[in-house]
Amino acid sequence: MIVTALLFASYADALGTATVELALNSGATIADAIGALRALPGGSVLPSSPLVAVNLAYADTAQLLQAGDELAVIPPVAGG
Amino acid sequence: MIVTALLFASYADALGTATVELALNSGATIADAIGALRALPGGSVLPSSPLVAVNLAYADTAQLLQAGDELAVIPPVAGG
Amino acid sequence: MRSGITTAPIDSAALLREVAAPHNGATVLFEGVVREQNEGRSVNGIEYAAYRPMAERELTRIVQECCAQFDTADLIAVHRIGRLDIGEASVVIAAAHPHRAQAYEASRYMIEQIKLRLPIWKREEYADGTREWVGQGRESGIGNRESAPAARSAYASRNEEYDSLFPIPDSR
Amino acid sequence: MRSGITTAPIDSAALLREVAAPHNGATVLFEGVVREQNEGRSVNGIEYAAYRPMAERELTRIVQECCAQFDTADLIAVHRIGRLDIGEASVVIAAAHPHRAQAYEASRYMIEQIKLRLPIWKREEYADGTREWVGQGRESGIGNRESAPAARSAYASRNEEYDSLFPIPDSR
Repeated sequence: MIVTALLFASYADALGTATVELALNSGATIADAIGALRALPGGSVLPSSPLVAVNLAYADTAQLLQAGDELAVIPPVAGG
Repeated sequence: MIVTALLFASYADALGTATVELALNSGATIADAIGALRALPGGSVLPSSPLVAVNLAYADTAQLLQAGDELAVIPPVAGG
Repeated sequence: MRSGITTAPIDSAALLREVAAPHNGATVLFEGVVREQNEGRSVNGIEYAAYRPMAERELTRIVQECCAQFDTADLIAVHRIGRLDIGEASVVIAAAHPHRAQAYEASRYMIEQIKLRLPIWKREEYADGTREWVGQGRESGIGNRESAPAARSAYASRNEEYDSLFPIPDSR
Repeated sequence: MRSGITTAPIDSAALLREVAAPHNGATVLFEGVVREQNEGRSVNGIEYAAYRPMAERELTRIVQECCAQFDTADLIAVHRIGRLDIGEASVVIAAAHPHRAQAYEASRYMIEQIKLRLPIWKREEYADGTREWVGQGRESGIGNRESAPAARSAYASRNEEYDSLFPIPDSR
């Protein structure tokens, strides 16, 4: 299945892109997707258990992903 | 000696004036001045120990008055 | 750092601009506004009266204390007096600081001290045409007899302490 | 009740007018402003970036929570993104309430939740020409590895609770 991963701020800078289309096995979790992202060039800056959101809501890395999900990997926020 | 007493809000309404020139004996305290004000027509609305200021600063009723002092009798404040 | 008692409407946006400075990261503006009811009674407007020279002196003192306590001089407090309609601001306070916690605390300090210490009174005008001084029994002085001495002691000791910190020229 | 993410300058005076209502006795306005230095370094400006659809959703949620918690609908929170100069407001929050304590608390609630939850990042531009994402190690992820799981758990449990209170249509 295909899941779209979004990267922001220093994470996007490190991987050189803000969007990655990940091809994952059915039954993959968020943690599996993070593992795939960390294996990419520059991906080692990602924490092994980063703050993540799926389809605009904060989520736990144990959560199962569905085809078409939008997975956001969220650096420490600094709004305000 | 002459002391000028200032009245405000409900106190001024009750005594029908905002200013009273009080003739007091030398050595009179604020409490003596309050007693004189309470003896005036309408003066019974004044508490026996009201909040007072002398020459723009809050004061204790035991304080001695000087000729020319400005004594303000201050109803419960309601600013803001 | 500025304070004042005024009869004119207060321009909140101008106060915001006035406390702005490149070293500040947070501004908190407070507006106290005349509202349409108080303690269940429908209000048409409020008349604010002041012992003006003392109110000016106390308000100056409050802003000076706030400056010393929260380490910022970017503070303004203005209290309006006279007849105000519903929706008009009776008091506007602006506080700016490098950090937000102190901006909020400075703002709150000033309004609480204003409510406690400023010799200002308000007469509410009700929908039925009557008017009444707020917080003052019209005929007896019973409420005052009990609360004034305690308030007076608090004021007196506060004055002593603050007079030494912020001497203000005596009016005599 | 309104919230938004915008690239345009925020008009604080307009927000003050927008939350005004005859039942309100107090308005608190908060402005977060870009300041000239941070942690001892001289700053020329800040670029704010957002995961915009999620930031909009979270900000809507924050204002809804605030409405329920402090019993007022007269609330606005606007966060600006893009490149901001020193002195420009990145976030402006207006909260009005019949009483001042709740107006202050509602204002404070919104800014603290914004700082904690909004997926927004800032890149400071320094006087020496360098730029850096704030709060994010440039090369390692060490700080994140430790703090993110705890933050994530907090967010996850908060989401569950709030989703039941304030259901937001799913984007799927």
